[in-house]
Amino acid sequence: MAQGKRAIPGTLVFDGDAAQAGYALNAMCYSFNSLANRQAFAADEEGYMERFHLTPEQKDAVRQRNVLGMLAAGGNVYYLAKLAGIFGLNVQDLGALQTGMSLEEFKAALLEHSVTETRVAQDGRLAA
Amino acid sequence: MAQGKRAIPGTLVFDGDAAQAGYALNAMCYSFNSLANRQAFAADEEGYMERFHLTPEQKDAVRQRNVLGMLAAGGNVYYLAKLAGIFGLNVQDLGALQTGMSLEEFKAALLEHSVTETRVAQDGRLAA
Amino acid sequence: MSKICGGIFTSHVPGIGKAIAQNLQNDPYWKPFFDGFDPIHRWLAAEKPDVAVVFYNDHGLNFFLDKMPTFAIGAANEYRHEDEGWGIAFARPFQGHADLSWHIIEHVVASEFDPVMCQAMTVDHAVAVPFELCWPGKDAFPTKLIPIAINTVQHPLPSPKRCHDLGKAVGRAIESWGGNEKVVIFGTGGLSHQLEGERAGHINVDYDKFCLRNLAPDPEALLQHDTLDIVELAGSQGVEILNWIAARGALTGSVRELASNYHVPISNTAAATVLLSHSERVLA
Amino acid sequence: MSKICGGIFTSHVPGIGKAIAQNLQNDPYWKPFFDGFDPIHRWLAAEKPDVAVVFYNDHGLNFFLDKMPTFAIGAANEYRHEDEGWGIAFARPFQGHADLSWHIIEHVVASEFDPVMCQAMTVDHAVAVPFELCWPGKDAFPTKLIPIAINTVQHPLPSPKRCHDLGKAVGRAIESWGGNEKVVIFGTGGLSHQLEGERAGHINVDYDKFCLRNLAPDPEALLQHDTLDIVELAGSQGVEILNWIAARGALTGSVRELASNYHVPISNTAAATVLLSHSERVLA
Ligand SMILES: [Fe+3]
Ligand SMILES: [Fe+3]
Repeated sequence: MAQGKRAIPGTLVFDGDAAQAGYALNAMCYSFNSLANRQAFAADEEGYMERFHLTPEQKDAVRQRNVLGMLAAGGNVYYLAKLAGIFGLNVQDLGALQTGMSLEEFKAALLEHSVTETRVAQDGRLAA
Repeated sequence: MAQGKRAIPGTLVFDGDAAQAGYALNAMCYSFNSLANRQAFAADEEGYMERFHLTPEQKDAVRQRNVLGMLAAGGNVYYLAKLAGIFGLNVQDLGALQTGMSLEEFKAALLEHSVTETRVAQDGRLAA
Repeated sequence: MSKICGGIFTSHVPGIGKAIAQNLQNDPYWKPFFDGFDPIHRWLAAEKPDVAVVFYNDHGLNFFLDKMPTFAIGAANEYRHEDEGWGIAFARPFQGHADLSWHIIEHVVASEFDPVMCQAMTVDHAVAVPFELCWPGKDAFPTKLIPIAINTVQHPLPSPKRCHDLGKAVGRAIESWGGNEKVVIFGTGGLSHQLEGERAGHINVDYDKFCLRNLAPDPEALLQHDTLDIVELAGSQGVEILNWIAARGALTGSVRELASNYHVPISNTAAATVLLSHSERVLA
Repeated sequence: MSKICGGIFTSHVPGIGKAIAQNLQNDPYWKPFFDGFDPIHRWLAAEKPDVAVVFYNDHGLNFFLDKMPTFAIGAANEYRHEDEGWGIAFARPFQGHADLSWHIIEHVVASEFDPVMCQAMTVDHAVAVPFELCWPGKDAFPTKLIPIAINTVQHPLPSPKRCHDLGKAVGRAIESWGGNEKVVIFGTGGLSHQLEGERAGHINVDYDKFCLRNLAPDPEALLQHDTLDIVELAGSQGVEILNWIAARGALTGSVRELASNYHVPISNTAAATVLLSHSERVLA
């Protein structure tokens, strides 16, 4: 375990420590690029997790659809997104689950940053 | 095709041009890390080559056990060595085939460089 | 010699692809983002670039943690998007330019970069969405692809300076290529967003505007933050700005901003689209 | 802090593995080569290194041309040799040291190298044969493995200088590791040999002796030739000397040659084995 790591609020940096801890979970999620594998998981979650040697913590987090638990067990969000897809959750659903907000609250929080700024130069190639 | 390439006598440098030309052949040979694939090739050479989309030149070279032909068609020796193994040829057999020598002549040519030079320092850790 | 005509920088959120598939370009939620591509469509129609060199990051389609590259350069004559786990694969293939890829690889290895060379690879939404945005419709893409993947997934990530230097080396490689291709550079991803953790939904408009303000005139301003600074500022996926930094590095001549569009939010992301023109630096 | 106790440099010809399997160590053909390991066995018994960092090249077991790394660093806690195409797999597994691997990765990425990070990988005869030579028998290897693969297969290869610099960065990383491990560095492959083409069987005793003479006192002498020079001088597989050059780079302190054995031919190869001791440089 590396020492003196920088802490970033509310953020788990996916570094070597996390990558080591999460390898089995991430390998399982990577397999979900294939439809056949997604179906196999849906048909037998426990057997599929066993096949990829998930740790007890990882299995529990998956069973409970506990995203923060998956992250704490070394899951990387780019791979977890494929698992979330099986559960019918998009990234906004994930955001709500992780922050303890309702989906509407989470969307409203994003809209608090709402801004649109557009610049277009005078240039012949851009003429409509 | 890159221009102004350096010529090295009797040597094909496995660069991007060769790698592009040889991809199918090398992919087939890479598959031979698996025993099942080696057996499938041995059982049906033509079908196996077709499955990997070998070019006509590559197929001919394989059919004729023509090592220089495989190299000219982009084969890389590290992958071809796995194919040679199926044919029961080791690297010395390959050397003889490519240089037009008999195996004994090829071995004799290597022995022309024969030398053994040994140095061992005076050091307590090396005492017998 | 080949010429670099400009740079296109854009977010690549998968949701954009879904909006395209559902024809939502004029939906009030999506319109402010898609409108940012109007000037780009006109510019592409006028410039007709032959090749797009695309700096992006793979999101777990072509690369896994058993072999995770820092930098990877495609060297194929065709690439495809494939199902990334949610059953969507864009139909149009991407034509490659393997000879130019190998020229770039030769050049960057000689410049002390250590890329992975990929003679066969799939590309994910980070390439496919920008191509769909730039060339909408069903026709074959008029522009060939050379994908260059940067690790923004598993730390340690390459530093912003290293990415910028890679971009510079790629730019010099393109300009030393003996063909007469016209090349456009892409940087995809960003701007600020964070998908995971208790800070999911993080957006930093100030940092994004800092990036957008400096991208054309002073890209080195973006190098003052290291990768973990950027994670803190822009979010753990906002660090995809590394792709923009690399792409900007490839524009080593005179650069002018032609268009810039910043719209928050799209999905969980501060979305942005920038078009820069590029010409050889004139020595005064 | 960790200490580097020395370097072991050796050919890794697959035929050596076969000779070991068949117990041919005292066969007249093989004895002059195997005898070169007597001093190494004694030195290892005295030094008992905890970890071996092995610079080697993969011969088409773990890497293929779809994703061909320039540099790849193993970050697993176990590695295995597997069938490379001729049905032989060495039985003994290699214990890894993932924490130290990640420390090295962090350090070299910060030093502007662009490695592939490999959390799962197989290692081929270029790792397995040297381990079998150094620790013969059936017992579990007493020393952990960190494999670092260098591309010597598909040009462009990294330059000798780049490999040497990588080695230096790895050496500094090891010496900055907070553990108290004793580390030995391996460079495997070479010396002159060429398996393919009309020049198959090429051997260059003069160049090999130049390398052996300069390895300890003046490794930078080996950097005067670029990779294609080395291919011409040492043969297309003789370029595996890049692994030696990288390994020598990791020995940044005081170096002394303890043993050197050069024997031609073994299979198609000019075989060599060198043992160097290493200690921190004393500032006079
Ligand atoms: Fe992304
Ligand atoms: Fe070798």
